[in-house]
Amino acid sequence: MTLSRRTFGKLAVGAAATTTLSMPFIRRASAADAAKLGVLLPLSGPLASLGNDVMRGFDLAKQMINEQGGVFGQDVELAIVDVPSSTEATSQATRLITSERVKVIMGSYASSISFAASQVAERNKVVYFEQGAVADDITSRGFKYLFRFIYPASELGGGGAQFMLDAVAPKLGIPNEQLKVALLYEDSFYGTAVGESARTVLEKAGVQIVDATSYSYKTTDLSPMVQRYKELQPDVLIVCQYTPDGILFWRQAREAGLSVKAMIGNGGAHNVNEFAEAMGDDVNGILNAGTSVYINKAGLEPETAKLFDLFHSEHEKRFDGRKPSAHTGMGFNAMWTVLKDILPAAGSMDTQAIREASLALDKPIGSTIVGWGVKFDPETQNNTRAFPTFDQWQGKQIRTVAPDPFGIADVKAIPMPEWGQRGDI
Amino acid sequence: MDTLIQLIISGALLGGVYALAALGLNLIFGVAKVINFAHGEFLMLGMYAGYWLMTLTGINPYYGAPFIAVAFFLLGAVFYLGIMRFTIYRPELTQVFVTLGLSIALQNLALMFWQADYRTIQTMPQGMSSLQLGGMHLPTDRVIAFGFAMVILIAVIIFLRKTFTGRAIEAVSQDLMAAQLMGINPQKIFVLTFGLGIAITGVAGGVLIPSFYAFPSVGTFFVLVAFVVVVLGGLGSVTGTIVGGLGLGIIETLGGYVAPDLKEALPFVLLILLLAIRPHGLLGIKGAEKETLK
Amino acid sequence: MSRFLGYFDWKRTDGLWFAVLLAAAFALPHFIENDYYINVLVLVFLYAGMASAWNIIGGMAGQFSLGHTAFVGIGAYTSTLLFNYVGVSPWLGMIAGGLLSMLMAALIAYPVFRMRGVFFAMATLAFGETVRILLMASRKYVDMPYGLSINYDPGFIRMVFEDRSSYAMLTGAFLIIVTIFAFGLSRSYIGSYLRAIRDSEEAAVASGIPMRKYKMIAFLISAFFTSIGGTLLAQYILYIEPSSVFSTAISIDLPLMALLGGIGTIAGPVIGAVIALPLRDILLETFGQSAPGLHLVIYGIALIVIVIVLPHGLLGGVKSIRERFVSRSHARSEREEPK
Amino acid sequence: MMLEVTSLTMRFGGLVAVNDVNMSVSRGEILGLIGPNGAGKTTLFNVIAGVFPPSAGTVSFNGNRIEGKSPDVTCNLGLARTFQIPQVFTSMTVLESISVGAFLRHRNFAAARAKATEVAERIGLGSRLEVPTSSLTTAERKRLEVARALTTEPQMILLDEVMAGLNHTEVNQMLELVSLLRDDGMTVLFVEHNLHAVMKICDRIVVLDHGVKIADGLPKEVMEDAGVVTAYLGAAVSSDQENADA
Repeated sequence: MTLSRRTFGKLAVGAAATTTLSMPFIRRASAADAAKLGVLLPLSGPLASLGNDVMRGFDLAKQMINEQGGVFGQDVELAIVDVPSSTEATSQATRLITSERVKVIMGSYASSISFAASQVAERNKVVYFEQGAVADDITSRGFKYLFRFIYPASELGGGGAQFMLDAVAPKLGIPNEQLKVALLYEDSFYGTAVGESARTVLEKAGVQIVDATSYSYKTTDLSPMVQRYKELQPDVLIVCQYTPDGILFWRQAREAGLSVKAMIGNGGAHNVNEFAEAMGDDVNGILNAGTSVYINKAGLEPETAKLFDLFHSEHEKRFDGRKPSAHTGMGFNAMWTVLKDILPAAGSMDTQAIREASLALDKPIGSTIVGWGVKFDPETQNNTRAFPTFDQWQGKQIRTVAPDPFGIADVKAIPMPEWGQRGDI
Repeated sequence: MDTLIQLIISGALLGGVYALAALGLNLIFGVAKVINFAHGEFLMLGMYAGYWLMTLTGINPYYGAPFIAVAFFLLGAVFYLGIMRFTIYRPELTQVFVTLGLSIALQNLALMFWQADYRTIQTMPQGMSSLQLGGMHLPTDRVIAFGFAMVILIAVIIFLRKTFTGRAIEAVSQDLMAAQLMGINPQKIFVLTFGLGIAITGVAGGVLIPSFYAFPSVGTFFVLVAFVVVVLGGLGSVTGTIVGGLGLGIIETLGGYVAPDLKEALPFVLLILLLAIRPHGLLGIKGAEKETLK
Repeated sequence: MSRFLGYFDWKRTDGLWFAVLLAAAFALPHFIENDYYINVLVLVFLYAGMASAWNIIGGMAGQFSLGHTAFVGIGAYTSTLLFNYVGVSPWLGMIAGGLLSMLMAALIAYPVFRMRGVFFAMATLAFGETVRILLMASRKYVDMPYGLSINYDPGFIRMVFEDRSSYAMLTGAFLIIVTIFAFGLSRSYIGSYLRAIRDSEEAAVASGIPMRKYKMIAFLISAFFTSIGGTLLAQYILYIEPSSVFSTAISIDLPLMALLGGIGTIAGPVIGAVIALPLRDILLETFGQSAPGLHLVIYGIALIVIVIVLPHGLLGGVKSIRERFVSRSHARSEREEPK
Repeated sequence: MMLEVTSLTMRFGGLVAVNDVNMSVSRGEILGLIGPNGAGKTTLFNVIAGVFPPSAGTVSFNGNRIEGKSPDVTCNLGLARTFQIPQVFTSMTVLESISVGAFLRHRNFAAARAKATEVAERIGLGSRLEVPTSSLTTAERKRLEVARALTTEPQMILLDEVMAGLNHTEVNQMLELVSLLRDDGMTVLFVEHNLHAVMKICDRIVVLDHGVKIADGLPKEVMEDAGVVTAYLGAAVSSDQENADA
């Protein structure tokens, strides 16, 4: 902090109250070129579950890199900030930049946090790597220092819908014009963005959209929606839900005996272990569009396949036997790529250099543990080699079914058997 | 027609959940005039209690309810003696922010101890998750929760009407000064009320976990609805809580069927409308809404 | 003019020191070069201003609203929508938002003013939630993205600034205007009326005060200024969405700040904001890295302790200490005086 | 007639608290409204003051119908009231508190304050102007009530048991205060339990029993009325200080 103290002294009386409280924030920047990265994630509050998943991925990557000697010959340091919502994001991004003096910020999983925080980074010419927020508009603002690893919502929702048309509908043997599809999504950023893009693809394909409904993920009851679908009898149900409402919905669907021929989730609840635990055997057969860390490693480059194994084993070792989730995988992937590829290529923590190194990065598909490659679009700075993968719960495990070469299983059990008879899938 | 009946049944069962979640709140609200913003967190703790009981000892929370009740009675007494005692004759704002502080602290303690994972248990064997009744589906866990709500309600009413202690609680809730003149020690009554209110809330959490999930901020999903139920039914009216809960559950389910997007707004719109027409709630004491709790 | 000035109580000059202090704080951003401190200052000014606005209905008139986020959200959304879709400058949008908030306040006033205390609080809480849900549901019919982001394109007309000290000036000016307004109000007969209503509605009405009218005046003024704060918040963060600007957290934070400083006083909400915001940041910085949630555990406990120890806020605490001191010295002097 | 009550009835559920009462007060008159506990005098008082609308009947003040009108409206018309249990503005000083009433006619701060000071002096609170109301004695609070009512510059004032809870000396002081009001030409309606006090000061007395008017006349006549004596003797033993009227 640099204050022109002489002038300041004149106003000391008036100002004292305000400043004394902020004094403890004073922090000296550490050695010039140590790789110190800011991390902005929702670690408490309603988004905490997946936020902490991402954090484990970041942490694991950092630990593994440091064990290999760090970056620029020094240990990597993370300045982690818990940002439960976008209101805190501006403040905390500013603090990371000015007080912690970070040149790179990694975030943030929630689109709203990403919107607010990346704007601060852009103003301060600090590089912001977004690992998991999907809102399309995040990268349509022409920002020069914002890079996104994950695919946007339109590709997730649209991809999921396309997958249904390509891989599921033929198995049902119903032509598109007669195929009845219902769309259900939670009404925050994630759900609406994904739901609306799925809708666009479905409309184009000419299927019958019998219902498109949103609801709040904080709800304690989804039985009216279940009842709606019992009435409308869609063939396929496409949903986009967070974990709590996902568990609630599928359990209530089971209780009410709602039977549809195929069910597709879009990330959120549908690729986390808690979902499988909550549903028991009945989780089997449910399809998911999203990212997976349970892909076929034969599709990965040899080097990456080794890292893939290491990621799984180290994760279980360091986090009490816990199996990694997709979000942990994405977090790991982003942090690993930044520390392993981008920063060494940049050679220093100079943001211009980091930016150029990022733009120059060219990793083919199959070179990261989630299957993606990395090549940032020079215009939008989105990762052009990220894509959703498609999974199905089989034997209470999530198994990738598409795209090639990452599938380890085939789509089974379409149309789905009744509830309670899905143990064998 | 079948759909309508099914919706009404689902709504009534949801109403049971709401009533159960709100009963303890109303008891404390009615007697000690404390708006407990940490109510949802006690419910959350009850859910975790049910969860751990099942995972660690294998005891189904339905059978374990008495243990939860005893433990949470003590927790409630500690809650009163350790914190709320200092706020009881204070302005309502003090109570709001003290309980709010507690809510923040408890939520994040749960986060520290148990992490942010969503935890669920299955109490019913495969295929028993719902009862079939003339073409209607009744989710077993919610039916049981509903049963708990009714039993607890009746027990509380009998306790308040028929026992000396219960009548003393009623007396304090209606007129603190008069009760004191009658030789009732309000401190003891408050400890008892908080114990009882929190015990009910704990049991509620315990029997709700089979049909929901436990995670640190799950309380926030329930607390606003619980407030709405209490105000709808009427401050200090135990029967009102059930009526309010059932009414809200059915209206919400029917409304949710017609316009899912507006489902979440229904409780609040209902609350504002009802208060505009009948400010004291459905079964509340007239004039209670004018009561400034200091 | 002189007739107008006659409405004010010129005898009581306390609060003047406070005005001086505020003016000094206003100059502060010029001397701080660290962006983060300016950021804290911006937020302190902004929240202090909104808490002061809340205080007009919540503190002065004693109507404990828990729904003020509705006005913050309406302000933020009105100006942002007007700017993004119609190109209206936020300077005008801010006023439009304020007027719309006043309209909403007037609409909700009839049902909610039938209640007091907890019931009023609950009804306003419900109001805040309802507005958010209605906004989200309306997206079905109106083509509007879930979140609105304001282009970072600095310019005075667009109310987007490159340097943060401009934001500090802006929010500082907002705080000063709200404070002056609240100060004037409290020193006029309206202020007396509001306090009378807060202390005893029966006696207030018996003194010829049309209670609804004055509650309404306070509510409308409060809604207007809170709404302006909403616009400023949007212009500062440059991104809004229903769950960020229509959040119960805001509804709770504003009264919390008023309470921490001293509810119903002019300086109280400002002092409260000066305590609460940096306290949270300090806790986050100190404990945020050790375990998720630890800083909030400490914050929650701190809140419990502070509120129990200082139920009337910092100002109330200072006052009671002073009173105890005065009454003791008073008692002493009485004893010493020969009768 | 300044105040005219015509066939006024007030029911609460099945209970008839006031039954078909006619009563009037003329300008400058001091009228006492008395009756044993439960006679309905507080109810009648509250209806006149506008706390709740009557079930039937009318109340007119200076020719304006005021039944069911909000108390602030009647106050504006020139009919002020006090409360049996003093309703003080706890966060204010005596002067501020009295000024609240003065603002009704004087929005100018200085003028309101001058008016308040003038009334306070007259009422005997002149030395207590800067004291917080919360530290006043019961007798002072009762005076404060009267002062606050008077600063609204009413033509008529309704006093609700201003003597209740006062000791002998304080009652006499209050009586002096009321005679002061009389000297000013103020019209007063007095609800009182303390018979002794009422006899001394009132021009005329109305007696209620079980919601019905049983006597109306000069203090002397009323005291000798057989009905009044039985009504009072029947109840007087058990209740001297309690004011728990319906």
